[in-house]
Amino acid sequence: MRALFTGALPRTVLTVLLALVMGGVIMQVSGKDALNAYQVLFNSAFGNERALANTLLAATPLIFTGLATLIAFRAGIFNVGVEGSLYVGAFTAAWVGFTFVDLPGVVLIALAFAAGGLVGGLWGLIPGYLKARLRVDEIVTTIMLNYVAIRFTDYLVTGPFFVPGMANAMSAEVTPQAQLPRLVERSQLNLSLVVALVVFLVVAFMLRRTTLGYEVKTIGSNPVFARWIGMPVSRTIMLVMSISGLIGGLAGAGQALGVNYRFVSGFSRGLGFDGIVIALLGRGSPVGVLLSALFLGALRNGASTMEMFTRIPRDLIDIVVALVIFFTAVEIGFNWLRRRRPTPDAVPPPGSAAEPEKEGVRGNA
Amino acid sequence: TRAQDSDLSVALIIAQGGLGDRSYNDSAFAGLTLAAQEFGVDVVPIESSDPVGEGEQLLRAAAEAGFDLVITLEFSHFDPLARVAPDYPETLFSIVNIVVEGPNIVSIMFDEHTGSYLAGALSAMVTTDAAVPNTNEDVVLGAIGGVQSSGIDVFLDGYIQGACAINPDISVLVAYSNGFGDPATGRELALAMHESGADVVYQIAGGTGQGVIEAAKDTGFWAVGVDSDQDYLAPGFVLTSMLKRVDIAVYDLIGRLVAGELEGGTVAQYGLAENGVGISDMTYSRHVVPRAYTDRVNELREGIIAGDISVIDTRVISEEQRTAFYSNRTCAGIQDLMSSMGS
Amino acid sequence: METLDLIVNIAASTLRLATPLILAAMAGLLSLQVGQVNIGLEGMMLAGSFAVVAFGFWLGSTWMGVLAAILVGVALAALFAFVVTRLKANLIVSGLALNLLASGGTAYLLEILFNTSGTFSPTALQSLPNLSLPVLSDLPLVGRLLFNHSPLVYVSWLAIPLTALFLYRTIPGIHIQAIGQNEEAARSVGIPVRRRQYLALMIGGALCGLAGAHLAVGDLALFREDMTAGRGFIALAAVYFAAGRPRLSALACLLFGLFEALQFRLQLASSIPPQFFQMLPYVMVVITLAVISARKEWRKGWS
Amino acid sequence: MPYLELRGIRKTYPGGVLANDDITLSVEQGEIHGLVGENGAGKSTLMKILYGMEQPDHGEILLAGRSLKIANPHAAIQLGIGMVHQHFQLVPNLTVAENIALGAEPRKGLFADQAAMHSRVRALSERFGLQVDPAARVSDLSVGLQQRVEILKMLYRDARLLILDEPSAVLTPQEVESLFSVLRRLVAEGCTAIFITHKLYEIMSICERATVLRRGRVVGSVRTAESSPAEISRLMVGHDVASPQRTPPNANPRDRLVVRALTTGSAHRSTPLDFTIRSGEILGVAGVEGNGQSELIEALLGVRTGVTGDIVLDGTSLSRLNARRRREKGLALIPEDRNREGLSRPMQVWENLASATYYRSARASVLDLGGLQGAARDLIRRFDIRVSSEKSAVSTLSGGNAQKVVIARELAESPAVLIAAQPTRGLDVGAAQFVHEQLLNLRREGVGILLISADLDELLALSDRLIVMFEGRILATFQRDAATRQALGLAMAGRLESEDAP
Ligand SMILES: Nc1ncnc2c1ncn2[C@@H]1O[C@H](COP(=O)(O)OP(=O)(O)OP(=O)(O)O)[C@@H](O)[C@H]1O
Ligand SMILES: Nc1ncnc2c1ncn2[C@@H]1O[C@H](COP(=O)(O)OP(=O)(O)OP(=O)(O)O)[C@@H](O)[C@H]1O
Ligand SMILES: [Mg+2]
Ligand SMILES: [Mg+2]
Repeated sequence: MRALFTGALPRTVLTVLLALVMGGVIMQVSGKDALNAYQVLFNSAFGNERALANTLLAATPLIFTGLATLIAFRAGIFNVGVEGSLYVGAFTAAWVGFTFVDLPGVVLIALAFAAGGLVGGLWGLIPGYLKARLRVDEIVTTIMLNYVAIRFTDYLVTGPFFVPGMANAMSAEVTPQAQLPRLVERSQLNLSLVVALVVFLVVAFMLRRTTLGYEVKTIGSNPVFARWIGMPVSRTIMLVMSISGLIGGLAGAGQALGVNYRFVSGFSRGLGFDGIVIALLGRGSPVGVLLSALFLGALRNGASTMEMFTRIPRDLIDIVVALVIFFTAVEIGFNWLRRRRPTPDAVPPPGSAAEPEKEGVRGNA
Repeated sequence: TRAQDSDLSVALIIAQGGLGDRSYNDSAFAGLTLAAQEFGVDVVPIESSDPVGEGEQLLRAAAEAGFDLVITLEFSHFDPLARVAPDYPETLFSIVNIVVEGPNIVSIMFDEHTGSYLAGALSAMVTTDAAVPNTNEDVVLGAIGGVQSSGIDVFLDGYIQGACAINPDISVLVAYSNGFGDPATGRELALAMHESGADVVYQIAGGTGQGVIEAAKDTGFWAVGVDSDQDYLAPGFVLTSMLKRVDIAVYDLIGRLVAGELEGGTVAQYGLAENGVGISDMTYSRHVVPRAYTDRVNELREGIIAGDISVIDTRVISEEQRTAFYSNRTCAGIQDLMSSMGS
Repeated sequence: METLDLIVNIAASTLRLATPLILAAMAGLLSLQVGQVNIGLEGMMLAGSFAVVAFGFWLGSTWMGVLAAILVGVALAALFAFVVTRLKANLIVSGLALNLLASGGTAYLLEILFNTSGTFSPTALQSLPNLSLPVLSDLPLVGRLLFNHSPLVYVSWLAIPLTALFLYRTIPGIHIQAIGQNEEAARSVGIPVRRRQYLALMIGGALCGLAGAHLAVGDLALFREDMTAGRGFIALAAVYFAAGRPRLSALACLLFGLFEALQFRLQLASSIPPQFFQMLPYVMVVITLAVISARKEWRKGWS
Repeated sequence: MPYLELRGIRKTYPGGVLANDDITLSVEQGEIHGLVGENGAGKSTLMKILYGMEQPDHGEILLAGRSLKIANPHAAIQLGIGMVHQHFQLVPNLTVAENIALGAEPRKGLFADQAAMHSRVRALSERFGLQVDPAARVSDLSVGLQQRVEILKMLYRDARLLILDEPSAVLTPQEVESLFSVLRRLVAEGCTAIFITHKLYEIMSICERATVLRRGRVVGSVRTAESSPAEISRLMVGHDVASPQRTPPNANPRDRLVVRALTTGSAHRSTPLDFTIRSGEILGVAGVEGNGQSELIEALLGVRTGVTGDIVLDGTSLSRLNARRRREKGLALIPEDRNREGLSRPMQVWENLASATYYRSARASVLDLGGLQGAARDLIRRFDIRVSSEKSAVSTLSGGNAQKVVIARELAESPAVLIAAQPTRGLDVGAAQFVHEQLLNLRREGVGILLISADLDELLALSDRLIVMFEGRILATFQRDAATRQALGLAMAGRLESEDAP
């Protein structure tokens, strides 16, 4: 899976170029100057220090959610619920940030991240428990719980934590010392990038070198075997879902403390779902996740400035982005997730895998 | 539309919901285009897929692109604006729906509650009048908000106040569609209200509101439009529209910019008096609504302008008052609220 | 009488709300059964919604629009099938990309074809006329409940047994099951695997087209950006909920519609914060699922 | 002129494995032709080529004298070639009839003609004495019945040339016998068969001729009448294969595993199980698959809920412990289905070898990679596992070598009690002999062994005592010398010969 460095990288680059060309053609036929458009896109993504900073800014939450999704994938769990953890995490962090206003910044920030991660983790534990103990398919529960998280946080800021005079539902502002320090002048790029990178290192190490990582890999590749050999399968599944949720929660905390300085109802435009794309584009390797997060971040950041200077409508950029993802999807025609499906009679839970080989291919990224 | 007579340039940052909401954003954009033609200024609408998250980036990018005036329609930009504006003293900024302090910031406020009050009053008058088509004997109105937030509630509460002013026994059903982009849900919600007796339904729900109006059209009751004149969307089924003339505000703003009179650190208040809010001309419903009603609405309008009638802006009530009122969002509740304000 | 009335209203509302879900769920379960889970339902529906409005407007006939929606759905499904079966693209990413493509694409076409954005509701365009049968539709309650819906509602009812029949009784259907459960086995008896996968996915595309069409012109007559509002995912959840069985999937969709219909009315009836009612459908799904599985678990021991 | 002729077949898999190397063999009309060879010798590959599932790099196939290009299974079926795959190719949720007719369903309009399907299947199973309920779901069938379905699948397509890839590996003696009688009947009706097996007596009893493969080449072709198992196995492995030597049983044995009133909460009305395994004793468990053996294994290992009764190992009760603790107490297991329960095929060999003990050497839950890989290299050497490196994936190992990985792991920590379930299933004679030696060594060292096998010869050769499981209970117990193939066979079928019943 270190594929990105061995031969696969050039291929990836090639397909991305192909996609960009396709997008260019579309722009041309609809009478836009594609070349110029891409120029702007590139410049506003990498052109100068601040452009780069903004790209990193856009990439930061994606790194989190990508890793959160990845670690679940590794255990053969398809966690669509990172979005939900992101919301509850964001609110919790914001709550800490505007409640314990007397604490010194360092403590407060640490506390806010911790709290956000904790609550995100607990949120992830719900589907984790249901899957591990009751074998409830996590795809359904996580999709459902996302909606719940979004509605519930919305309730919190329109009810108990209502702030008068706000046209949109949002929490109070987090106290200044809880607002994450910025890394670059006049860019919102902030400390949460560092946190993201730390999480990246931890996850990478965890997966490669620790007993947990080893158990995750085994369960992901053959849950039946894992239990027969004496691994704590249920516990690991719950643990993994919690960690996944925890990372999602950290992502939310980062956005709340570093970008919006509050919890804004419905603030995430599917950052959690981007995590799925990224984990897959990253071929299930942490490094891959890092790279694809940067890639998507650059695309997003570039796009938002692009539409400002080339009169190219946002939607067209969405199309281009979609094309890139599409082509990359084609290029990464590896099948460990294509196999993930319930045998049409009973959704195969971990431990009762009907087809270990297939189950095996699933998690083995 | 680069024009010789002015080399000023204006950026308009579009709010959530985006262009095509046929209300808030579109209305502002109309004002922008008009201004572009009239004054020959260079105008650029800026849409973002994530206006909330990218707030600061958008503002900075716009400022650095050298626009003379940067107007943001996105409410949540008040935080970033306060941070960004000082870095660009040469640029004028303007934000709608909230006051942001700053020497180079012009805030634009609307009295949505007074406009909605008039709509509520009119609705209350027709709902019991058998002479008016598509009404029933029930003393029930409906109001649908896109999401629950005081920005939306100020419309709903103004509407309720107007209705109660006409008929203290009236009940106004309130619901939230939870999103601005889902007409199908809007339709079902409106139907549910109609089933429980509401024959006039006020929608403050953007694209979701489209469904409300459609429901009114094919089930035969009245919808009330919002922000821009939506009467034409279903002639004969939209009683009126509560106009929030963002177009006028934007147009004025640019006008004053061109005239060199635009002062930072000011607040432009748009109420009934300024025709910043009000109700539509009822092009398609005028002939079926008794003259007396529209006259009464005009009296109320005068009364509010004169200050004889006070309409509560629920954005600025205290925490206790709010909790009290929202646990009992009825005419009685309004009464209590009023008395608590009075004291 | 009052309560009976209410019940009928809720039931009717449930049926309307469930219709697009059911159609999409049938599509979803076909893709699941053939082993090519389709996350792109949402996108296909949205494309259908756009197509029905655009073509209905151009051709001056809503029914022609519906036809177009079906074709567009099928075309997208064919593209999806090509990408995932022939090019061996990753299922999930392709699905998500398809959704993005549909979302951006429809919005963009709205821009360049009708130079409007957000909503497109040409006055010329009529929504599909509700069924009205001489006597039946005028029956007091039953009429309102059963004989007064938009045509595609009935299509969705039809789709359920037809899907079951197709899947369990027809030869292609049996092959589709075989491929989904043991592709190798299907190959080894010379079943044209890829052709069957195309078939399943393209039927799904047609159903999604219908689902989208119903959203746009079933009761309304307009297209709104992203008007599918996540229904594709709800449908998919229903399919997983039912482990790919047609009738159970439909039931799940109806349940969801019911909770939705209830939450609308509960909002009007009480001063409890609306979000709680809005959560209701999703929470109920999770709880139901948990209970079902719990009972299953007690019955059989682990192995 | 031979009925089937393969000339100079060569096949290299992507990844460079030379699976078939210039293979030439001929099969006469109406013959049952044996194909034998070590794991990974290339048997399945050759048959997959014949069945159009793989394409040869070169070489030609002549059927009844005509040179053919077999592009895919469909073409093969058209030519009257049928194949029973080593790994069954069935669709669990379809009925028996649907599986048999799959791809060739009688149609009635748009629909599959279920009635016709069922009657044809019934007719077939009547004709060849392959009783099976057409309406049953395949997922509910025992392995033996599943194989019947596979055979019926061929017959349904009126195959004239039948390929059977290790069909007997999973069958009980009775089932093997009925399989053979079916084959004989088919041949009598003019069919021709190619029969792959690792069991030489089967070759001797049913095949006229046998071709032996080694490392992808033909190393000999013999007339069974004029040959002997010894000769064939010599050809297969390249050297003589001595049959394992049993030492006399332990003089003063102690109880190692005591099982009391064990119920597994299985589908069977589970009657409590009681048995004891003493040190240096191999307790054989005979029985048709699906008579409670799997449940017993799961119960002993502790991966099953709803288990009651007591399991005592060397005086300590395991009943309350989870699988890991039980293993730590000295319980070891060679599972029935190595690919499902014994290995993680995508993972590397060293990872599979370490899977039982990885956590012990971990410091602060950080794996001791160096140590684990070193240990793996030792085991690979000790158990002579044929693999390029400890880092290669188990999925690329032949069954025999895969099994060695399991055994190496389970024996690494000298166990107190070993559960060996189908330990030589699908293994070639060489590999099987290796396993048998390992078991006997353990026995010598005083380990208590529970040997669960469908292979009676294996049971008879190794066991000190035998129990027969039938419908979840222990139907009979035999002392080594009292046990005969026939008596066991009857007991497995649920019938007790009143006289020598214990
Ligand atoms: N799909 C494949 N890809 C790569 N190598 C393969 C593949 N299938 C088989 N091989 C290799 O080809 C060789 C021959 O495999 P084959 O299946 O023919 O052996 P076999 O004689 O059937 O062994 P067994 O008795 O275990 O079934 C083995 O080394 C195996 O690893
Ligand atoms: N994709 C593959 N790559 C490498 N080797 C393979 C592949 N597929 C199968 N093999 C090997 O081919 C050989 C025969 O494969 P097959 O599935 O016929 O038998 P098996 O079950 O693996 O071994 P056995 O039948 O002896 O238990 C095995 O060694 C198997 O590991
Ligand atoms: Mg009325
Ligand atoms: Mg083989």
